[in-house]
Amino acid sequence: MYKIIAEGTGPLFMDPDPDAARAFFRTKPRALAPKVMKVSQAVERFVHDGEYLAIGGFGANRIPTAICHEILRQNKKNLAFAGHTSTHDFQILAAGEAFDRCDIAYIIGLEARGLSAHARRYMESGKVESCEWTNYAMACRLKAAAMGVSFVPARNVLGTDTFIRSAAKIVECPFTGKQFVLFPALWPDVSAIHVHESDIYGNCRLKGISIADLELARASKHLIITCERLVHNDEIRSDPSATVIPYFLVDAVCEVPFGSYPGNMPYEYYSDEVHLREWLNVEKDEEQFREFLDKYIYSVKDFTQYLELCGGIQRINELRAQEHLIEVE
Amino acid sequence: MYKIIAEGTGPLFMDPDPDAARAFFRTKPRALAPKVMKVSQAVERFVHDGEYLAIGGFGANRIPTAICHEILRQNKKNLAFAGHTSTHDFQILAAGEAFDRCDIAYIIGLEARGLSAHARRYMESGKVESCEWTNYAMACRLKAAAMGVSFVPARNVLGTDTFIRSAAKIVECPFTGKQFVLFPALWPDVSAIHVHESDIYGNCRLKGISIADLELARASKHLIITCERLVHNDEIRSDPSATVIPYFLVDAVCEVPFGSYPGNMPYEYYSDEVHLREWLNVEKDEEQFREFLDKYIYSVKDFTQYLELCGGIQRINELRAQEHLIEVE
Amino acid sequence: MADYNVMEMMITAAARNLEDGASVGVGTGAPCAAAMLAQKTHAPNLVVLFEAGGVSPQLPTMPISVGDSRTTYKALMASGMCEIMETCQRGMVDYCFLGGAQIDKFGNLNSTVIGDWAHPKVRFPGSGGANDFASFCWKIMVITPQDARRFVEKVDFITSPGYLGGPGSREAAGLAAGTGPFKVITDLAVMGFDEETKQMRVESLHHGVTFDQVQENTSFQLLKAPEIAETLPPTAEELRILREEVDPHKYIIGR
Amino acid sequence: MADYNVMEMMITAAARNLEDGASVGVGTGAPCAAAMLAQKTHAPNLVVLFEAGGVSPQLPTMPISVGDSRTTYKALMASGMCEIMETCQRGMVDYCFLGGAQIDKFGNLNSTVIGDWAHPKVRFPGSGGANDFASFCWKIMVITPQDARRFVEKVDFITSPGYLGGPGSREAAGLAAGTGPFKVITDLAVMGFDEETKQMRVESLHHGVTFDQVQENTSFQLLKAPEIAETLPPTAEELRILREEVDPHKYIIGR
Repeated sequence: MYKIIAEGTGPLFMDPDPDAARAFFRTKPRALAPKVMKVSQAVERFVHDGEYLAIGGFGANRIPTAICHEILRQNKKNLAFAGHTSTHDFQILAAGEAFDRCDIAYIIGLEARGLSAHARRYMESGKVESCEWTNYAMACRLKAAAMGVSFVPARNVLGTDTFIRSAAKIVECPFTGKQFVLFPALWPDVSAIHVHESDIYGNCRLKGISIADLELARASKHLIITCERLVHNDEIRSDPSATVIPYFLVDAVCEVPFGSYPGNMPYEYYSDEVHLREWLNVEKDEEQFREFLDKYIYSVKDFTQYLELCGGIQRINELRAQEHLIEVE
Repeated sequence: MYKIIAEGTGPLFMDPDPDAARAFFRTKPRALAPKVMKVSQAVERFVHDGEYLAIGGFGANRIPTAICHEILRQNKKNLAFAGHTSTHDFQILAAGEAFDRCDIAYIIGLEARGLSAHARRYMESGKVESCEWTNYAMACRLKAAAMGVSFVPARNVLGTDTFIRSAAKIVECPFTGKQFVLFPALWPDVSAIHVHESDIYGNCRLKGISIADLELARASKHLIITCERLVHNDEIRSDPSATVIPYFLVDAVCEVPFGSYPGNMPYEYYSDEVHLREWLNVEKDEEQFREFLDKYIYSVKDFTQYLELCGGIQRINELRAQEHLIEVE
Repeated sequence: MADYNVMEMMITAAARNLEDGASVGVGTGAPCAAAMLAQKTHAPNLVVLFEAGGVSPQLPTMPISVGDSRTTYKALMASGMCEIMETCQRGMVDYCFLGGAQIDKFGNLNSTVIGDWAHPKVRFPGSGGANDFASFCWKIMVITPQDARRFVEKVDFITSPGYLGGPGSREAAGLAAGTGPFKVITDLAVMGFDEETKQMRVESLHHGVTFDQVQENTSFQLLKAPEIAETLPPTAEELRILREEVDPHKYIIGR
Repeated sequence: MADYNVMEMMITAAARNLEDGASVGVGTGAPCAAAMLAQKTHAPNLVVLFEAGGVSPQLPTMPISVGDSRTTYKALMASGMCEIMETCQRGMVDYCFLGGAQIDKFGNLNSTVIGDWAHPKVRFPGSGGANDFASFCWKIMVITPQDARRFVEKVDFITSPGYLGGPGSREAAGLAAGTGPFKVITDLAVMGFDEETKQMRVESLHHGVTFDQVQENTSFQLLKAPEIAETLPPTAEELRILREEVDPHKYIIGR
């Protein structure tokens, strides 16, 4: 009656045991303590070679670009990565060859903009062990972890090669006799999410779509927040309904204005399509791409300097106008 | 390896088959159409004898009191009821003996206020078939339905009589070999939820805790919304991040200011402890209780008249002051 | 007859399949243009959902990403990925639009790899939300150029399920009852699926196109609908709306 | 020694078990008062969660309901039931407070029925969130009056799990490793659980109470801790805070 019907053949990069996760979360501090630090400190302290990393946002929207750059600068290696609706963040991390294992839902592409030549080369190089999922499958894996259980059932991937190359399992439902796929919980070692507002403790607000970030925040063992702006704790307490990530999930808070650049930040600034196009173009030539990375990431001190290189306040102002559909002469 | 370890002995009042639910949802209208109607019309059209009913809110907080009263006035019978964090709403429906099947998580009591004598008599009378759950178990059942799957796993009820008297099943996790309880999906035929604001189509906002109402809204086949106030659709579109229930889940929108009275409505008015105490006191004597119900519900035309009986605007103003912690001389 | 290009033909043909009051999960590009055109013509009550969370925006311009801020401009709700996908999984979403590097006669789609999965000739982005939409929504629509390397006998990798191995396969695999591919709209024709065999069949040919031409650009044997019509070309009014309101910058139709 | 009543003693004893920086799921009444007292004395960083969704409010008065608006007054987050219960299920919540009509030597709690479930002598509210908290939180605390009808050999119905049948039972049933009853605080004593047998044992007696008195009010054999201390009575400062700041209207301590 209740049996395993099929098992995916893909590798499971993380242990889906909720008791192992609980043992970690038992020790995670709950006290309301200030966590503001520099991006470089956050990456130093919470991103370690060999660990499993996930990045919030969707595509190039509301992504913690500064964290991705810093991971390259600090030359982090052998990470496992959640390639979940991952576009520009994936492109950056692939540029640094920071990961060697990848859960794939959507990678390489930048949606309507085209494919990243370098990310594709890297994924075709044989250097990366991978496992196939879907966007919702990865969201389910994070949801299971956020719930504190080892799996969540769904009705996708059934009958496809996506299932065969996943690490999911198909079982018969004991209530209906129907087949469901079970997605194993994923507790990333560390994640980074960019939000609109946070207080110094990590109580966060965001506007617009939340994508899978609320699940991700709850699933992650360590969580780095970058925010457009810090707000006072009194402001958070004045409207607790607006808090979407509570501080006790958060390990580091970094104020990074325009931190989703060159991606889009809803209600703040639109994506810089010119700069993103430059990435895609320059990737076609490996030598040129190395120079480009050196100029924009490796030789750069911090995110502010990167913004200056990309046109500084004037460019940001143009993107702010674009976001608000204002025609500037 | 993967087996059913134990099965609860309780009755399952609703079919947990997601294809049956999908067949219904396929036919549910999606067009943006006005749905404003009177409470009496909403109950006439969407609450039918014998169906499964759920009520939003928690305890006496943010409950759609007007719908509960109207169910009594229209003498609805043989309902099945989701006794999920149900206090004053349960008390009202038990007063009308409107249900004869009950999924129990929390019933009879009014939290710190004490127990409802009549609701207890009714539940001890043998007239109600019941099944035991917990608050989170019921939330999981609604979550499974909201997800469109037939079950959700959890780690509660294990080892207890609560499990034995439930309709849940315990299985071995195919990933970890550990035991999990699976809670079957619950798609109520009809639910009523009270919110702060809705537009005429049913796009809803609320402030303060959401309890299990977001899951309930998505799980319900039919959904009646009562709201403190109608707002224009332009207002909804001006801040889409604030919408928590989209219109296509909603069948009826009833504007009922002070609609959670005598319960608490966060940011609006506090609970009327005097009136709730009167309910608890008068229930001790069955004859007195009949007169009380006749006075406050059966002889009353609508919710506005009920509010007048309870002290009208002056009483409401007192409760508004209490909510905002303002001492009025 | 008005002058129009193949992209305009494809978008128009897609739009006409979206009836008023239906719901559709869309991506960027042609599907989004089709949904917008439908809303501005016969289907003002078409409900548009974006997988990243946007519900019923009043799109001011074409989004570049299915998660960019255009997808929630004056929207009714800005939610999340689970919200959208679970709305689909519950059976509330009628249509979705998909694409892919390969499609077979059962409408199975490949957007993962060309060649062997473990040692791919070409690596593509993977499912994204495609498998999810293809599994959950009632009717799958595909807009794609028609050529023999794309329309193949067997896809190298089934990323997203069509009718899998044929009649009954979706149900046997556990996919929701009554779902599956509905229309495939190309630069040459509109194809549907034979009810008995679940195989792709030509239902209408665009102006000036012959069945043999379509077959030449397809590596499997195409079936024929009982009657093969000429695809109705875009009307002048449809073209005006498409060019002036839906895609004034010609991001999609200009190609 | 300050003058105080048993409720003040119980609340104070409970508060002292909540260390700074811990998290606790509380209900209305004494547990809430204990958490507030702890915050205002030795545990300013105690994280208070209410099952209906409130996180870390600055409680202006005692809530009447665990979901009323006091539970989110100047709170850090107003969330929902799944948010709170899943925070517990993930292992982020250290303590919870429970009550019940019956408790046995293993700390199993009954808040469902007295008598046979199918034909109850008395029907109670049921689990509510009690079973959830008891399953998910690391340490269960119980505040309850001690009498022989309440402290029974075998509860009529296990609503919420204590150590079930004894050592290893929770783990065998699939409950999270390392969880279980921690303290039972009554009007007479503070009890813990023997590590070997998982049975209730007296750890401290309130001023003027003997072990025999506690045993007389208990229907099962109580164990004794290696050393039984006298429960430290409330200090003058604790009483002042409790009476002036935590419960000035004496809703809880006045009874």
